[in-house]
Amino acid sequence: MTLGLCLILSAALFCIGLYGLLTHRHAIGLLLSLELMANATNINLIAFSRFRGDSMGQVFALFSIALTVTEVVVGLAIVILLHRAYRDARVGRASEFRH
Amino acid sequence: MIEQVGFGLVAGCIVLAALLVARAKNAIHGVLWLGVVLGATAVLYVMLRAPFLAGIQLLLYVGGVMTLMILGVMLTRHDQHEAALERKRPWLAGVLSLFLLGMLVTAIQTSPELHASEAAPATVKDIGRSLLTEHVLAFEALSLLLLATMIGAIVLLRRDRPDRLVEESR
Amino acid sequence: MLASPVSLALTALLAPGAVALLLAVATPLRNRKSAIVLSVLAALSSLVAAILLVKGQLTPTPPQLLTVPWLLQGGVPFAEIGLRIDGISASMLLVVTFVASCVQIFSVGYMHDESPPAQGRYFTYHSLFLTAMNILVLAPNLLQLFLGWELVGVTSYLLIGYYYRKPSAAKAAVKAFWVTKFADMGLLIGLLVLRSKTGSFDWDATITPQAANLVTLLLFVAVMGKSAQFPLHIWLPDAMEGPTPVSALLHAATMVAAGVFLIVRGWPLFELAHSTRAFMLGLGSVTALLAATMALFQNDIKKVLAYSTCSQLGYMIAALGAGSLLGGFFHLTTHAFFKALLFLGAGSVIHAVHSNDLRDMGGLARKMPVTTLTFVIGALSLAGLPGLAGFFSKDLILEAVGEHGFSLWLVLLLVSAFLTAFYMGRLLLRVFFAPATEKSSHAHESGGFLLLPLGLLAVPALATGYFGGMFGQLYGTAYHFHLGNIGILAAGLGVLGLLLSYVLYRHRAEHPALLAPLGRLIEHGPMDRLYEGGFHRVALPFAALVGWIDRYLVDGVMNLTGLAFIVSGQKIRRIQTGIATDYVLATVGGVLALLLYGVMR
Amino acid sequence: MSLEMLQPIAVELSICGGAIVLLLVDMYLPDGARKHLASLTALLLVVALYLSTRFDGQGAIGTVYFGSAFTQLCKRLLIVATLGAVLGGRDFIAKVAPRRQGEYYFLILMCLTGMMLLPGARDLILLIVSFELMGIPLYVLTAFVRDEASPERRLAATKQAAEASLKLYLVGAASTTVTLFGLSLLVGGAGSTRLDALLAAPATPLHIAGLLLVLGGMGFKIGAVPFHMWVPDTYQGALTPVVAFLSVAPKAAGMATLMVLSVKAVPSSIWQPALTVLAVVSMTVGNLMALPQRNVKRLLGYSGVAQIGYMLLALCVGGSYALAMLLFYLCGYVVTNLGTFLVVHAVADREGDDSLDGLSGLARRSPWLGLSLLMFLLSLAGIPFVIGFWSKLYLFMAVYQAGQGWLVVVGAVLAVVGLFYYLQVARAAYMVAPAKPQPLQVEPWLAVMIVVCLLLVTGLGAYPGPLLEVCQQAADALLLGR
Repeated sequence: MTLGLCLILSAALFCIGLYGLLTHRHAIGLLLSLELMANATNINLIAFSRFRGDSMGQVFALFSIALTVTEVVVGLAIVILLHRAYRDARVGRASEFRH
Repeated sequence: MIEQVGFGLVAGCIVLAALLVARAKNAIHGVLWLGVVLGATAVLYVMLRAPFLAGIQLLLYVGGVMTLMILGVMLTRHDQHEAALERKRPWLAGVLSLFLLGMLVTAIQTSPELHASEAAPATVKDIGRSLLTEHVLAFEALSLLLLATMIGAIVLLRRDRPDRLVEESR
Repeated sequence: MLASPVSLALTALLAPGAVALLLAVATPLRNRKSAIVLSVLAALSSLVAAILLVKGQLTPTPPQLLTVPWLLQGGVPFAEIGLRIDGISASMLLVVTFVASCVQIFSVGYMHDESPPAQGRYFTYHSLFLTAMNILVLAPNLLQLFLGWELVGVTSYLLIGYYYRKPSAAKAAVKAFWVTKFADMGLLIGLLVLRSKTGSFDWDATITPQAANLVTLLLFVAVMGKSAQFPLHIWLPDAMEGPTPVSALLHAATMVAAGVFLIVRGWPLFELAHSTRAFMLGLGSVTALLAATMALFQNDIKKVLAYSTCSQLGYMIAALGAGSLLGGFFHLTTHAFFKALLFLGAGSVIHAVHSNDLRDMGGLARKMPVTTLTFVIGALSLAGLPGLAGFFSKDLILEAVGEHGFSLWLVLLLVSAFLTAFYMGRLLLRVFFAPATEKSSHAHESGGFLLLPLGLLAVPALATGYFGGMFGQLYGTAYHFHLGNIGILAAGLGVLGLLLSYVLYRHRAEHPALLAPLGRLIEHGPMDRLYEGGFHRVALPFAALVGWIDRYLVDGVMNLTGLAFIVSGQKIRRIQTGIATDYVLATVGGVLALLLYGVMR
Repeated sequence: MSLEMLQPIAVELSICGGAIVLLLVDMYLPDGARKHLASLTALLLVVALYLSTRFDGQGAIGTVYFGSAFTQLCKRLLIVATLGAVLGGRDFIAKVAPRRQGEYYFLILMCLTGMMLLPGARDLILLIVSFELMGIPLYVLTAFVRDEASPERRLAATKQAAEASLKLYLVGAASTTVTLFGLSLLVGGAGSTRLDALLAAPATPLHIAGLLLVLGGMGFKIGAVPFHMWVPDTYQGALTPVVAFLSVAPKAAGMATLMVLSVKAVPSSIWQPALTVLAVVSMTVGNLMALPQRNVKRLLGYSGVAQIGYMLLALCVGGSYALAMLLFYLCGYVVTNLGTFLVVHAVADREGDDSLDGLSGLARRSPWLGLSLLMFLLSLAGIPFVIGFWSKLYLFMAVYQAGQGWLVVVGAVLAVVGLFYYLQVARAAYMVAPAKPQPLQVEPWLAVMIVVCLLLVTGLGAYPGPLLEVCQQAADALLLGR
């Protein structure tokens, strides 16, 4: 187990999340993908923390987790609002404003 | 050696489950696979000598976020049709993601490698001290953020009038 | 001496400024007759101050500067603001305030039928315009001149669009603003270049000839827009949608001349810039000719005068290009008087006939004697009839251009002198001496408010030519009139042009008694067919061709440029699909592009 | 830690303390009295503004925060912007969200706290947490649903709000995630979360990748192309007072942070070319896409994108003078844009029509509103005697003197293009006959705020000297301080 491998794992996770973010049309799917990407960030931080031998990465990861949680909470609330308006959580439905 | 195999297993588990999340057709399945990713990541944290973070991960993510997500799915699901996650443009997304992966891997490969430090792993005490000294300002800001999020989530879904929307009353 | 030059200049600047501000803020005041009274009084007090200023400048005095450091930055002034009083600014101030006063008095009668709030708005804009123009004229440096320049553009926009219920007026206002603003970019960038090359906005800062060429070329782009030089002249004919007094003031006498004034003011720079001046000479001559050609076949009385303005501005630019500072400025002055007179005369006619179209007019000589007399004076002055103001200033220009020998530019200018006389002759005959039409038969002479300014302007249109020496004094250069070969040639061409117009349009004209014998002579001679044939076969097709090019090519290119922006806006707005996931895609695309750049570097 | 040490963030502390008091007061207020929450918020902001003059706000808190003349200027600007949005929207919010006013103002104050922490933050953790503290309330504020009497209209309002905030949220959450990932790379490479450590860290490919990912995230915060896609849609859908706030304060905070990062954390050779491209693309796309717009809020959204492009021009040039001019531009932009949106709010929300037609004949219906709008538009277009002219002149001057003449030409050409759509708005107000002839009534506080903006725009246009001085000091403080 090397730092490089950990970083590649996190990069792969990030890219899979990106793939999901770009393909999903359903708001829940998008939130799940964002979670994957956020998780990749945390893996990076923890890996750096381990290989550098300091606590800084872990502290940052702690904050990162908290930030992601707040994003998800608000995101879910917005999705529910969306569903309330359209009875549908596919984001393509909300396209009244364009061009 | 054991470590290598362990890492391989966990990493494979994470990637596989992540792929299943990204390609999930059913919202509940997606959430459950995300749970697997997050859980496996917690194991990885333990392997990376960060047991405290692993605990947080399990507690906050698997406990909190997963519950929220499932709640979200339930609240936005009305019939079988809408539980299905619609997906589009897989090719474009695939190309872009692989492109990003290529660039990131190149960057990782060409950057100098760090050797594993032999220093003692950071303890909860270290983390706590750091939080309450150097990063106390950010910590306090974070508490404000959590408060704002709470209030925000409430106000988002609250209405001035108790009567229901026309769609819901149908 | 009653007052110091500085306080006089301040009076000239602040009187209309205060009125404009007052009327802009105090709506009740604006909605009554008081707006008119205040505005005219302000213009008149500016005029008095300007007259006293010029009187003071007649004795040689060094330029007086009143500047306050402005825009302090780190304790160092970035620029200065204030007044510069010398012969140039004083005489320009006199021209501006005199014409503005005349036009405002004229407007009292002309706009009489509008509702009180509309009149108030009109006079507020007028006061604002006068303030802006005075800021420009009295500017001690290029920056303040630019401020006035832009503000003048805004008031021009407001005044062209005054008849806002008319869609064509609103469109013309936007077009005028857009074209001139496009050109103003040159001034803005020129300003930046000047500042970074010399460290100040002063026009007499030391500068290398190369830098001077660059700066002046940039400034000249702005001049081309404001002073309607080919191919940026296209807005001026459209600007005739505004009320006629506005055309007289802004689009004939003062605002369009601001470009010429900029060159005069920035002469220390332009003097060094030989390449720019060569370009100016060429472009000015070409504009003079092309615009004169286009004036030939217009049927809208104001459009004839508008093209004529372009043409005369071309003369001024050519004069400055040839290095004759006095020629350019002298013509600016005489032109301001006679062209304002012509426009106001046209306004009086339009007021009487209720039409802009030449074909609706005719026979007004009997019905409107005063208007006719003053209009004829203006027209003959413009045509360069010897003895009138226009003759002297035009002669000065032609002499200057011809100084370095016979050149293409001289030919162009001489031909335009001929054409000028010709189209003015046509205009006179059509409007005043042709048989009366249905519309013009009910016309009657305008009232006192309209006639007084005509009379006031006719005097300088007649006589300014004899004050060349005074202008020379104001400029610190000697001026002696002497009639050279070119002068005689130009005078001859002018008379010839008038005669030719008489030959061609006499059938439609009631013969003035004076010209009757001449008419009989020509009618039976072979000359008639020759002229008519030559004119119909050569001149008219050429004019039509130029008109076509102007309307479809030059205007078309300008419109296309505008259209291209709008169409590309229309096209790229499609990327905004309204679907949130597409927005995420764009964001991710942007991030990937950034990363790709990182990999590439 | 002694209280003395908190002096640099005394203003932020007072604001977030006040916000919590506000929330508590709200719990015990009867429905009818909630209207006064706006006044309470405004009072709090005024007190904060006063405090910012009492405490000089200079000095460091550990290694994570550094207060200076720069942070001082930014904070005051942000407070003024918030004050304008709060008082300007007071009566409207009381009408459309009567029982959610407490939360509304609380969230605005939280957002303000986050924004005010940004310019002084010298630590990545504080930076990102402050960003979220700014961002999360904005997601919620844009999702405020107008309260309507009829169920059909309420549904329409819910749809609007949901769409507006969904777009902001999705682009925003994606950007935050990307930023966080970039930060993880940076922090790992530098071994520290301090900004100066980033500057000192070796420029490995990973480090560069991290910096560029962060730049992408910042692009979202300021709404630069291609991260701008949410801007027009969110502006069109959200409540106008929220948009007035959203279009100035977070942009200013984002721009200030971008300045800090580019000076304190990033070697200029890495960001500069990318910033130049972002600037040119933002100016071009913003101006061109504004041309065909008929909805005023949308049009102003694109106009804001273009304005950000101009500011980025100065940022990619860098240096004390250019940064000072950037700050000056920012101040001008904040007051002008705020004023414009308040006028649009006064007209559009009263008439329920936010298209250009809704503005028709404004000059006749309310001369002073028409005049204000004209002044704001002239300022946005950069015509003399209003502050916007000086902003553009100084900015172009700074860019030209840095030897980037071609950027000035591009900017000037696009400024003329921009003139066209600003004139469209002015034309609607001045040269189109009013659809409804009756005079327009404006609520007193809204009127006051518009007049304040008008005075600032014209006053600073007539005498920009003192503000320039302050901006120059702030820029120097940023460059020379920690």
